[in-house]
Amino acid sequence: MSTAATDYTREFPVVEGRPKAAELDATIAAPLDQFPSRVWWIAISITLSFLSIGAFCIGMTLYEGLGLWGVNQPVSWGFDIVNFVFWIGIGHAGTLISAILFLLRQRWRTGIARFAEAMTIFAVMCAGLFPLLHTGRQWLPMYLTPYPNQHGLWVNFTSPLVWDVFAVSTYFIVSAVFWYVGLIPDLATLRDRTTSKIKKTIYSVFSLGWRHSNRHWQHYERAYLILAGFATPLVLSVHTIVSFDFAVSVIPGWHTTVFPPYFVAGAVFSGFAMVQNVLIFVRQAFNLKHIITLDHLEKMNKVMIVTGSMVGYAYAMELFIAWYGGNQFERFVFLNRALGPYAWAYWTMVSCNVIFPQLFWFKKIRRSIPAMFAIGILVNIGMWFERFVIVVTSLSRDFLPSSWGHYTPTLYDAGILLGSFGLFFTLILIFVRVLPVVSISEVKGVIEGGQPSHR
Amino acid sequence: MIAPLYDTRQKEAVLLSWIQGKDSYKETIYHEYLMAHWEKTLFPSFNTRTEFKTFWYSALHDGVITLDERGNGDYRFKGEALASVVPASFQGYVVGLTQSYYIGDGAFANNGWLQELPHPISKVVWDNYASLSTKTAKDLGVDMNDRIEITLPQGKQIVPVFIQPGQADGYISIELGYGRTNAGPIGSDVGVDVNVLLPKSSLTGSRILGGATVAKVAGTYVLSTTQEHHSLDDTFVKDLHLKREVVREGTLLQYEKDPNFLHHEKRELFSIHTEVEYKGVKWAMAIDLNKCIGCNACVAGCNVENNVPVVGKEQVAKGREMQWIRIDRYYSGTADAPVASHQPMLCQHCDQAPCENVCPVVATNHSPDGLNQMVYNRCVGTKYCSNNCPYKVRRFNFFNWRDHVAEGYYEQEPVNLMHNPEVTVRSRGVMEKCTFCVQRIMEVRERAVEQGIPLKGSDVKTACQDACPATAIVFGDMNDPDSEVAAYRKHNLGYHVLEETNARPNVTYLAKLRNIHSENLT
Amino acid sequence: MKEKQQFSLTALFDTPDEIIRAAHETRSAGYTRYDVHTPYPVHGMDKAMGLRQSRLGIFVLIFGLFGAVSSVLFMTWVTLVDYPLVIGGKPFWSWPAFVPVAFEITVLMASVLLVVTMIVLYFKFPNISHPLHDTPYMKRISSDKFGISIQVDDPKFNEREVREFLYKIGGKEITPVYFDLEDLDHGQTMFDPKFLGVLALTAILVSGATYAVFNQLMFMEPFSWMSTQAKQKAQRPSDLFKDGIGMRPPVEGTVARGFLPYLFKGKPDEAGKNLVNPLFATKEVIERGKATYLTYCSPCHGNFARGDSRLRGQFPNPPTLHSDKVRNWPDGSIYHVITEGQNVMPAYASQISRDDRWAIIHYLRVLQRAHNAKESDLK
Amino acid sequence: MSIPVSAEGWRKELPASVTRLGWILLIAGVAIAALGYIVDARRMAFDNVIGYLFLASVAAGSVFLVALEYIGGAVWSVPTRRVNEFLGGLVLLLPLIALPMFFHLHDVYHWTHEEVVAADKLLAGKSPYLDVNFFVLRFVLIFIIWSLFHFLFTRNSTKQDTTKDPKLTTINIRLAAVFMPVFAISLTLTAVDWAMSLEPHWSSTIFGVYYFSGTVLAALSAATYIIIKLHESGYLPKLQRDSFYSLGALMFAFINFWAYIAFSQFLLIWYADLPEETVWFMSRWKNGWEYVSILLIVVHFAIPYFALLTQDSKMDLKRLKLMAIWILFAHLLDLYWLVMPTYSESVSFSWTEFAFPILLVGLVMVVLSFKMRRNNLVPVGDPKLTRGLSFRL
Repeated sequence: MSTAATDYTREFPVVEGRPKAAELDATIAAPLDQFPSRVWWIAISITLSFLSIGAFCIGMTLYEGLGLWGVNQPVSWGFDIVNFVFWIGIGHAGTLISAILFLLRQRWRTGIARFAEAMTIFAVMCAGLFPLLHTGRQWLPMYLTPYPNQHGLWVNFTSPLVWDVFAVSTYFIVSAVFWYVGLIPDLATLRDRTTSKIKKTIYSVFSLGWRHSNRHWQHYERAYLILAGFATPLVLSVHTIVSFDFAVSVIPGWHTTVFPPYFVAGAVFSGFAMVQNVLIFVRQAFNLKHIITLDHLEKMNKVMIVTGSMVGYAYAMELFIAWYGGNQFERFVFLNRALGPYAWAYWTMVSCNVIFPQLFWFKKIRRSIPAMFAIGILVNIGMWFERFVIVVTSLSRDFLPSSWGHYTPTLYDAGILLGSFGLFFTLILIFVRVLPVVSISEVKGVIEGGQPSHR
Repeated sequence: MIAPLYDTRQKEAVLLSWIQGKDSYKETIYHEYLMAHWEKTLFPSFNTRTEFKTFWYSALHDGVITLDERGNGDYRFKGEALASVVPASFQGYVVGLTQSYYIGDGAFANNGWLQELPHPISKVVWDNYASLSTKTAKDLGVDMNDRIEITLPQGKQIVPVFIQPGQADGYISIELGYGRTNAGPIGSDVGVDVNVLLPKSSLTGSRILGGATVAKVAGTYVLSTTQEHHSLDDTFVKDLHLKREVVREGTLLQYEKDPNFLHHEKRELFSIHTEVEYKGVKWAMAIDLNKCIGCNACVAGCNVENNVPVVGKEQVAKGREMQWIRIDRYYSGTADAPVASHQPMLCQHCDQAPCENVCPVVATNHSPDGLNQMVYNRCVGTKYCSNNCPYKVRRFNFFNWRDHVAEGYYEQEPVNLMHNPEVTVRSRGVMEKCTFCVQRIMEVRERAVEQGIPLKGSDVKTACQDACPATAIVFGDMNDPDSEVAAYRKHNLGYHVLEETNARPNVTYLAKLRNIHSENLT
Repeated sequence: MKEKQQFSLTALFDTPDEIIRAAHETRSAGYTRYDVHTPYPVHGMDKAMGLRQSRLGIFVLIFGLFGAVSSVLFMTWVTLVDYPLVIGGKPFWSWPAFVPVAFEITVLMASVLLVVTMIVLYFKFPNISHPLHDTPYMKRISSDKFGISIQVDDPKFNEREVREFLYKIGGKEITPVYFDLEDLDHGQTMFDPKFLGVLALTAILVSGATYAVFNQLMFMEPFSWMSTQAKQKAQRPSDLFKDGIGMRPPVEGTVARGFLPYLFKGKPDEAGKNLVNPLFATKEVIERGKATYLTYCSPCHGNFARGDSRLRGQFPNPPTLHSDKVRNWPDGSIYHVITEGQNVMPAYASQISRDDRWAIIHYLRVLQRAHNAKESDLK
Repeated sequence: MSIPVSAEGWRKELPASVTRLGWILLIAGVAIAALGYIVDARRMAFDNVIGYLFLASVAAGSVFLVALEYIGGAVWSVPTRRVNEFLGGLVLLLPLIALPMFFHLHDVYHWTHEEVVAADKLLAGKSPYLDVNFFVLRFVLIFIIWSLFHFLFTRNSTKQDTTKDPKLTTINIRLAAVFMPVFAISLTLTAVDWAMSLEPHWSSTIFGVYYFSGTVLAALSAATYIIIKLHESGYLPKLQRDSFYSLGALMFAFINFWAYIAFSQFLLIWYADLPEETVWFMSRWKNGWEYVSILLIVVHFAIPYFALLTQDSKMDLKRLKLMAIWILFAHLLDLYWLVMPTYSESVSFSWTEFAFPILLVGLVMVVLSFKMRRNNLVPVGDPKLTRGLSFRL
């Protein structure tokens, strides 16, 4: 279909070929039934070793103190918050695909929604790790929640960190619920397929007695729609609140009103890059090329140009208003980003986020697996550096020249970052073995002939 | 003044007991000897009608006695005497050896608080170094943190380089008192010993030594400073402290002509929400930049009063020094003739403190008398407050410093006895900062309550204020119209640092007036 | 052999079009107790079955409003009523800052309670067993077939008629589904010893773990609560000093600022001769003297210094202070007695500050004068 | 499903009465505006700014919606795209509306006063941008860009009516891709130039997005109202509930988006409490403006939010029509709230405010009847049309 002039008169099949519903069951459930391949064992041993490096660094941090990291005065936030924002951003793609595209009736989402949602949950788990770790006394996280205590003290509801606690935990819970609700029919299908008694028990319990009854589907679809309706503002609110962490402050380079939409766009941008990168492997490894098609990947690349351009717009707007606003601190911060000691980070960010994604204007690159993979990686690097630039450059040179400092990350910082990737990919590797990576019931509904021809 | 610890004897007492013979030792031996000596020699010359005991106690109480000593009455400057101190000319580089500002000749080398006081100008801690002018450094081909070997007839030593704007060309100054090998857990092996450069004959004579040869040697040695160094000719960062009105200065002439010259561009400050009203006592501080000499006595005083931990050289290099008050030094002008400005910077106890808003656990909030207070036990250490502080005066315990420095030296007996019992000893993971010496405020308040009299702001003296030799720091109740601090706040030269952040600081600075007109320095 | 009872008659269909038509037919034929099973939601099925729109929306509205209102009320109560604190100079009730939390709670309440409602109300959780489970019929549905199941309890149910009807509308593999009566009755009692045992074990484990974590583990290194302090705390003993006293008295022979030692120790005469009251007898000083007198002196000497307090008789009687002796004493002598004590009277130097002692003397002079008022005073 | 694809089957003129009413309103509006300029030129100039921003919203927003359909590959909006194309034609009339303002720049924009700029360090720093010549140049450039894209989109679209060439769709998709960033920048600059620079000391990085949210709402509402009205009058009989639902859902989404942007801007400025920023909100929270601010929240967010919350309400044509008008009014109120506090410190309302709304309604009617006479109401040649007409959720 990529050869001739595009045919606009008919909708593209979401699933390539004409697979039968039963074949879909077999394909999607295949990884669950087989003994893991050697590649899988190699992969998980790599990710587990990353995870254990991270665990070691975390253990040392708990034992010795935050001094092991590179944070200092004035740069009190470093890799910790950079990673937090990065991972939260990664998570956003999942909710966007599963909720917003659902509301927009984009049928192509069905192939990738389940996987993206799982990534959301795992990314939020990785993200949640960092705010817990970055506090000086990691054994007191409950102080950040309003629970009745003998001090009679509550939390500070005007602090963005408290908003974060609410936002991230709500996001995690709602994403998990959304994900689980989506899984119920598939679990029932697995329950009816499996021959193993143990598996059957587990699936039976978690499928909540689902029997594909239309009297249930009716409520189920309604609930799913409403959940999607809630997940959409929720996902916007989460990164908005994360952006508030910076934007409510008075620090030049942090305090700017465009942060909320800009952060959301950036989050979706990096999230799509990550989903695209991982899906390239998943469709290859599990023979899902007809379900997660090249069209899916191309559409994701298109979303990346859009969100990347939004991010570029925000960069431009920040620069313009920094000049236009005439505030000398703002002007200094932006000049300092571009020319100061962290200029390398700034230009990495600009080139990876704004310049390289422009290559996706070319259809060839949009549909070339190696090219899109490379750009996806670059985008993730760029978005990570965006958070680095925001957090570190603004803090390292703020108001008083006397208190300026330089931030140099330590091996512990790097180790924990590595560990978070280890955790993320370990969870993904486990996920692909124990649950269907593609929503069986949803894909069945969009294959050709899946819906009645007359209504 | 402390009583003997463990089984120790005062050295004077030891000497006396040797003189007076066996079994003559008792703890008060020296005390009695001293009193007897004063009664015999000094007391009669005073010719007072009181008895000796009264004289003795009042001398102890005041700390000084005024002796009737008159010089020869000739106070003219004797230029010719210089010749005996400074030789007419020098060959090669000149090395000037000076006593350390803080650890003296090395006697106080084992005092971490002093080792960690930043040098008033260079802001270097925990080290001595060869201070060179920019041109000399260029001539020698060295840069900051390079090492040079200084050779004099009597010895040679390798010293790290520090480029000091304003230093005379060809002159290398180095502090003495460092490089001790056996000074205790803190003071051993700090810096380099430059005593080796002193000629034996000069131990009491001139310490300005000519004829040195200097050569760059391989390797670097990183000096720790509490303030970053910015090139004076980089237009990007040059004179930022003046552009940002952090330090405000004027000339005497300007002030005489127009006393209100600072405030012509009046900035209107208002809040989008209703502001909190403070009735009753409200604490405030004023710092007169004209009086401040940048000596760091306030820093030392604060350290002692508030149990400020010592963090060590490496941690200072990482930017983790813990001092609650710091003296910021800014240069303006050129590298050859820089103008330095000092500014004590401490928590400004802002009325609309940006740090408070963002603390998720309300560990920092405002007291009814206007203090920005820090609740250590509630603090979980998100460090958000520090990020959002425009003045960056908050300090975070990245480690348990007392345990971390010199193998727990500061936690051991009897060193821990020196900590102020009225002030919490902070552990790792909590944020801390200047409290305006709240323990002293509470003490005065208790006394006022006990006596049933109203609390008077001027009765409270903060530790930095106490320590300041120039009385540059004034503290008190700004709501008391007669108080000194209220007068300072209304002063024509008074200003607040970073007013535009609308934080409403309670520390007022008085702009520095330079008398450059008469010296024609511009 | 378990007793089996028929649940329904089921039929399978191949395509979505067929099942839509079949559902429509079933409804038209007047069956009410039937269900359609499809492996995924088939568009238009609700209409074909004549189902009303799901009511979940109303629940969500209620849950959401509950979340919004309760969170705003809670934050209001916290910041206005329970613990008002000045934070960053912002008003106690900073409503714009409440919006994010209120929004999150609204979403959380609405979406989680929505799912709970759906599961409990419509999926009948936790009672999730159903006769259709584990039937070949369900296995086919789970995969790729569509099915209709007409239940036995339908008022129009008649095995033969239904079978024919299903056949007529194109149903294949028409099979009855049975269920065990026993399965239905298999109830569990609350007092099953096994169940109670598990409960007890859980309780012990949970409370033990809670205790161990929160009262033991969390108070060990490296967790720091700053309860041990590397300093000499007030009123605590010290091992360092031989006398074990942590709060050290000033070293003997030293003089603190503002505290000259009392020079007339044991020399009352000299005190009387040399000491002069440094305070003037102003109203404030006398008031202060009165307050201090009533606190420290009156228990023995009586409110009016007549030596007539309640303590009379328990000790050697405290004397009246209106005796000629005391009246004619110079201030310094009285000061000395207060400072050093006399006979059974202890020293008050550590309780009453120096200024207060002098103030007491002024007050005492007033009392003495009042007791021996001259005629001129009456005017 | 068979669709009549003959061009004639879709071209229908509006009744003459509509055209006549349009002209009457247009002339009445012009007359009131002229009178306003005679009586109180300064006030009228401010109203003119509102009028311009409003028209720019509807016009440029419609071009944006056309581009959005192409780039997003949407099918549901194909049958109604022509309405957006017609409304996009209003960009050509923008200079006419802006023209009177250019003679009164001095009354409206503080930064045009040279003596003020000279005395004000901050304004002097901005003078390279806030410069009358540059201002006009930017206006002209933006006008050219918008007109050009409008012209290209509609030309290709109308050409397709006869040629039925799907390649034209491909070309328009590419054009739309180029248009998006151009539109983002040009709309932002319009917002900065015309609205933000009214208070030249104040700035906010989100301002462009804020105006954008209102722009999309205005364009969408105008189109929605016209589409429903045409549908009810039998011009677009084939439309399904699903298409209206999409319009309603989009409207609902952008109502939320507007509220989100507006609240973000407010919260961030309120929280940091920097006088240079808060001054803007404070001048909108005193002397009666606070009531306008509250009204804006209610009118622009609360009421439309609850009115369009449920699924059914988005398909209820009557309600949708009412809400479309309502939101157009809300956008006008929004612009009034943005612009007028600069004119007067205390809230004031005068008959001159009616001039431009009346004028613009007339203008839209006239332009619409003109366009409908010359164009098909449905893009009969669009390859996506069949899918668009059979669009189901």
